[in-house]
Amino acid sequence: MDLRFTDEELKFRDDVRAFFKDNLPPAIREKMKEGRHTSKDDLVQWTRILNKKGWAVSHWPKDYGGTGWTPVQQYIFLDELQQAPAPSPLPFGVSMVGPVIYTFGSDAQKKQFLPRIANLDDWWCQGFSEPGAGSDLASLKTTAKRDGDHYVINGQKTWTTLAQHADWIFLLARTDMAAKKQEGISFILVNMKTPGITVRPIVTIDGGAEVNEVFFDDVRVPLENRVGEENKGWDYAKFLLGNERVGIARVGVSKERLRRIRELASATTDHGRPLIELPRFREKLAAVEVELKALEMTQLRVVAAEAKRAKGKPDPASSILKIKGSEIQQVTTELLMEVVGPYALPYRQEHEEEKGWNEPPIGPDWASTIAPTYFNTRKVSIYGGSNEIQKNIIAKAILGL
Amino acid sequence: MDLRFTDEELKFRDDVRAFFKDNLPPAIREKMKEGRHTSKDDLVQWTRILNKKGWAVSHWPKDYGGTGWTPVQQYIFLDELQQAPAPSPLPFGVSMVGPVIYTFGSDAQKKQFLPRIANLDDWWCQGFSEPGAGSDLASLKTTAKRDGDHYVINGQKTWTTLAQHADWIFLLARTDMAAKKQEGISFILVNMKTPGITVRPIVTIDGGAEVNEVFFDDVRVPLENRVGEENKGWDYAKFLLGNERVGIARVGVSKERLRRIRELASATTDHGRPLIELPRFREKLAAVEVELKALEMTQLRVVAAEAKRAKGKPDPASSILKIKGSEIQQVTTELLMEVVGPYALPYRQEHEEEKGWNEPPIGPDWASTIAPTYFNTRKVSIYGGSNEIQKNIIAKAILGL
Amino acid sequence: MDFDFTEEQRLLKESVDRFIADRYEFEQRKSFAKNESGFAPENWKQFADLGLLAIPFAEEHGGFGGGPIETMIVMEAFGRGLVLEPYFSTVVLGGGLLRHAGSDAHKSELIAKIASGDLRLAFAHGERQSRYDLADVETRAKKSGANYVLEGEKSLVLNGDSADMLIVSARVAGDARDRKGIGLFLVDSNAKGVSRRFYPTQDGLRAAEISLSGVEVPAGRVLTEDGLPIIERVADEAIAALAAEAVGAMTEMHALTVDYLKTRKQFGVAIGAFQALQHRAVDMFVALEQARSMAMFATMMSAEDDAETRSRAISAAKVQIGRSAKIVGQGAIQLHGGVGMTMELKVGHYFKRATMIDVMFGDADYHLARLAEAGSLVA
Amino acid sequence: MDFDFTEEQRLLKESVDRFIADRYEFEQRKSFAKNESGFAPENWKQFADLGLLAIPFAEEHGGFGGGPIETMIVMEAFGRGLVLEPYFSTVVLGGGLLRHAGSDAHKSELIAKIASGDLRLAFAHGERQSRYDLADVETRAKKSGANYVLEGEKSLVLNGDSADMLIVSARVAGDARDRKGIGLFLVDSNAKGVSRRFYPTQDGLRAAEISLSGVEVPAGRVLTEDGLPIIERVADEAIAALAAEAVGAMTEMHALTVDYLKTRKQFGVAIGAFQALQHRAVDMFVALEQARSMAMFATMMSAEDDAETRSRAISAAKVQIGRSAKIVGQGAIQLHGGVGMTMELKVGHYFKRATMIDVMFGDADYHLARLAEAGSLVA
Repeated sequence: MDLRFTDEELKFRDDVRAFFKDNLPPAIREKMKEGRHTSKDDLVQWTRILNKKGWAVSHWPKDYGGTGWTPVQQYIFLDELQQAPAPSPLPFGVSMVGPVIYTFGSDAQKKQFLPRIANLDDWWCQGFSEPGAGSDLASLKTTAKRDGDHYVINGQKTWTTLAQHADWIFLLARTDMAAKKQEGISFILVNMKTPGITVRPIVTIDGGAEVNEVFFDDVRVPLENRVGEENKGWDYAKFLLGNERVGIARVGVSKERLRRIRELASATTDHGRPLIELPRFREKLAAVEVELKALEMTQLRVVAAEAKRAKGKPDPASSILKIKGSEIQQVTTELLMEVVGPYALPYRQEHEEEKGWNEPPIGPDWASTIAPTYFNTRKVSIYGGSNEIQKNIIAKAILGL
Repeated sequence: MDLRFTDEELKFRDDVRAFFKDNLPPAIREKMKEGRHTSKDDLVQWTRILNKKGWAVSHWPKDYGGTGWTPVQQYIFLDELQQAPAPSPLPFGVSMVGPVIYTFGSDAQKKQFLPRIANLDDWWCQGFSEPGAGSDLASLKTTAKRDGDHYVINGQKTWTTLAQHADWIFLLARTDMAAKKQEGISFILVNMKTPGITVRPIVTIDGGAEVNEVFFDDVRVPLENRVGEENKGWDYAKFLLGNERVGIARVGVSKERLRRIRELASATTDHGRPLIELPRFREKLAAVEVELKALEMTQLRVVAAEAKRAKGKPDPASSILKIKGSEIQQVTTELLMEVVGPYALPYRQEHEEEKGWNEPPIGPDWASTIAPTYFNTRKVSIYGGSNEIQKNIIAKAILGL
Repeated sequence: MDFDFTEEQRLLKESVDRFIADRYEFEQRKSFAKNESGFAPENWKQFADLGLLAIPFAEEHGGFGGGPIETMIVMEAFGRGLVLEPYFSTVVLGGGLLRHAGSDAHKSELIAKIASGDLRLAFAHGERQSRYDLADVETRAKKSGANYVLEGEKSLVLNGDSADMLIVSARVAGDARDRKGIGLFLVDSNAKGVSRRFYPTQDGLRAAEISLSGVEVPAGRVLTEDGLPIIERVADEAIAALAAEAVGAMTEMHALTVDYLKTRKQFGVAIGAFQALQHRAVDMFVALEQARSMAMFATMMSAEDDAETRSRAISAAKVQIGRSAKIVGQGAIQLHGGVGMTMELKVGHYFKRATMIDVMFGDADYHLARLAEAGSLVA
Repeated sequence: MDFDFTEEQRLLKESVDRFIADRYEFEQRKSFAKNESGFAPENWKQFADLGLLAIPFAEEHGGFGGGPIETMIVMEAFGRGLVLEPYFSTVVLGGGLLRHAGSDAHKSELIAKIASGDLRLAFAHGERQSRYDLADVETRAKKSGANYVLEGEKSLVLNGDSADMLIVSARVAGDARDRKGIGLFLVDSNAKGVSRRFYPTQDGLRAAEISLSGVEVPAGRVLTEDGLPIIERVADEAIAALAAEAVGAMTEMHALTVDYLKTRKQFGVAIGAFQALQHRAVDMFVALEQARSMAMFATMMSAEDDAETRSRAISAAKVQIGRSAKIVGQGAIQLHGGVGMTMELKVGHYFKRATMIDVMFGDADYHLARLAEAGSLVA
């Protein structure tokens, strides 16, 4: 047992860090630091930089463009990426549909889609959630009825993140209406330009419109766009959700956030004294750092255990990462609220700047994203299996209750 | 609406406070302050002082020795009593069996028992809980079978507080073995000197032995010791438990405790500086004071509402008092642990002093009760309906879930 | 001790509650928010008709003669309705300063206009550097003959956009953070030298950055030359009012959540059947009732003359309100799940408002520190 | 990075685990506790036979050549067994001081005796006024020819009753709380001028108050004349060891609780069917795993030579252990209900031990303050 990084791992970390330092475009880094949304162009640009280096789909099998890194190296890569802070490659392609395609897809699908995912030539979005389903994903109602060599899809998906930019959507639809809940579902790839698809943005409490409803009205999709067998889609979905755990704790994001809090609290004064000098504030910060350090160690334990597990079987311990990771992310946004104080109040429309709006900010120039970040971060304990669901998983799968 | 005490109420408070100041024996006050257990003699002595003044059973109807005070006066009395700090009259007589007897008992029972309760001539204990029943009180197994003009009682009670001093026990026993769970139970008064009763102390984690198991082995009790109707005991028990709410929040106890924490933290130094001067410590204390002030206001709201409610119907809002009251009591014991620091360690056998043990204390002379108080106070979120049960009550009775 | 409302208070409550029920449905509110000003002038008129704008003023000046309890009744209802109109700025803040600092002449002139709905006020006090420190005023008021001339920048002036008149704090003496020498001045919003930049706030209300450059104030428009004790008193009254508003918002968030738990089905049952969710709803309820108690306490203590006692009590209330708002607000969003994150449900709007109330006049942490320094609440 | 034990570590773990399983059932432990000394001398013999008493010492001195990981393995198992024998005092504290401060001569003489079970040590350091400040030593060591003479009072000396030899800290120079001038001295427990008062601690262990009056220490019994850095280092190692012990205790508390939830029936079902109780058990589990991670972190960092880096890491671990112990311990008692409050179940004993570990070498609040002052953990 030696919990330190080996010399090789340290060298790897330095290389990764240096690459990010030299290659992450400063404008993107700035947006990430300030908690502003990156644009589609930003992500495309950055993904292509990574892809050129061979790092855009680092965790994929080597045959499909992966790196062959050890789990520890994957962890270091992600941690450094988040701390850079750089945007993560679009998960819907890289972490979700990509692995489904290379594991269950046809050769034609692999050939058509995988390289375009790695280079973000195709922007993917996820069509799982439906109104009224929530954590009970399998209660979905969207149907795909055969009509000759096509499926005809009808229904509605929701919480579809960044669908407004999407070229493709992968979705679950019922292909056997008579079957029981989890049976009779198929996994289908749909070109977003197909007639009959409507995307409607959902405005969230942070003022953003990152998520959407997607409506399907007699949308015709060739049968060959189904992945794997008909009516086996639930298995592929479970596989996909099991893969979603990578980086779920977002330790690097929280590290970067804590550094930023320290920086902003040094620049903010309370009765003439920098906030960072108040013992109570420092102790709150220290308390979060302790939780985060513990989480990082826990994550490394899960990573180490993962190396020994059967592939594709998610470790229920990763539910701990989701619970603690989201709690820590949320508490860091509360600390930011404490730092910004009354300047949480002014509301600045997203992208005002990009629309040519160039009046000076109200209060400190970093203030306008703080309250939206606090509001937006409430979602991290809801999506990807709410924390209540995670606790159910631990209770059942680990504690046997 | 005027949330201040009226001049009459203030006058009443001053009178009560003055009485306690002048009449509470200093040795008893000292024990209370230090969190030591009072003896049987202490409580008898103090109850008789109160009874002489007419205050031992203040909330009883005037006919049976009560005072006729308003709910606000009752609240003030209790608050001052707890802050004196003085022992509360033994609840098993005064708050539990007393009201059952004057409400449902026979004239003979009233005559025999009520005055002796008020003067603590009879020490009562409570025989409700049984091993394995816990919050599911009605699953009790003790039986009382008729044999001529007697019941013959067999079974076991547990968590019987201060049974070691008791002259009488009131208990629930099954008189109809065929009836359903809550039916077929009777409420019976049993003289503790009756042959067949065995009391066995249970040592708790604080080192104390306040609670006991009580075994009944063919214990013969005259039929006239049953209160009210046969097989209606569950109704009387519910009535009794509803009355148990008086002072459940123990606001006065926590006020007194907070004062003591402040006092001890002023006398304790950390790196040469009084603990009370550390901002983080002061803030923790202030945070508890805020919760306590809010609880006091909430309690007064419940008291005011109670004056308008039908008697004997417990207000489900009193579950808030139980939850918050116990949380605050527990957190004050954690603050005491922080104050005492390493001197929490030494263990001093209860009553060593009274046994003639007169070596000097280890560390500060107030230190030895702190850890036991912390351990012992874990019980307040368990007994009298655990906090989980209280939340179930609120969810059902108030929120309608 | 008496928790009952007087007959008059009961009638006031009924009339405000009816207004909220009839005029402030979520869809109606959306249409008010679309106005340039961010609220509905016709509602303001209605406030005047209902007598709400006259509440805290003495009858001799055309007021209703109400006190903190009446304000609490109105603000609690407004919290439930998420009212957009600048009542708080005009009546609670502006009205408070006028009551405590104004001369009879000021009152005679201005209160009638406020009551009739013809005058809206805003309190231009905060500055870029001041954070929550009420004494941190750098804006200067220099004597120039009989007049004062104001020079400086005011920030985060609530409803500074729609106010007809500003009450501006400025130093007649001393340096930033000195307790002495802060004057209060009545300034027309359109006066020469006043420039305003308007913007919306996170909770859908409005505020302004205000620049004062050579603004002349005649002697008759000076409320006081030593205003900090009055500012502190009005801030305490304002916190009590905000506490009531927060309780209104929390009450609705809690009710909406319990309702959602009863109607939303998952895995074939109403999600309110899950004990973990029930208990979280109970935690919210307990936090709400503790907040309600402290809002009442703040209401009662805001009339206390002893500044130290009053400020301790008010700080305690602000701590409780802030903490409860987190428990109730975060719980409401979590129990609603994804839909709670959208602007389509009212619950998120309440959450945002309750969050913004925390950062007004000092957040929970700020007041906890203030309370910790001030000594004990336990008498 | 490698979380696997070496083959030797695995064997060590097996042998300690077997000892705990075979020799430390709750009933057996009760019988050990009834001894005058509060533990079983035959277990101490067994520790010697198993090589546990030799673990951290270099092989050249007859040790096992183990490091912090081996200590962690033993202490974690001892935490699960609630071991009564004074291993921590003798091997971790005493052994640590000897390793870092002892001359070759000291080591040659003493380590063999420790390893064979013939010498037990205690660290007489704390004093009435010192609380958690390791530099707060008032006991004096005065030169008298070639000897030192010790004068002072030591308090809360863990296992000071059963130790054959004490390692005493005393000032050769400076005033209370000076960092310089704290010497470390080897003193026989029965030496002239040493008087000891024994007492049990809350967790069923033993400690002593020790009075030193004209105690002569020959030059050969001086470990160092500037011992604070070593004391701090050993305290850090001790905290890492206690963290492992606490994790052992928490592991058992959690397991007992989950087991209780599965077997205890109420309202006709196992209480583990209630979601609110399930989720609380999950909260305990999460806290336990976070503590386990930080105990590993502390183990790793306790070997760090840079004192600042080491002490930051150790403080962080102590904070996490203390907080987790509260969540796990209080949860365990609550979920057991009344029976958890009795000495009849093992769970309450674990709770008390975990609570006492928090007040040893600085509680969670103390270390949080220390960490907050020291700067950031996030590199």
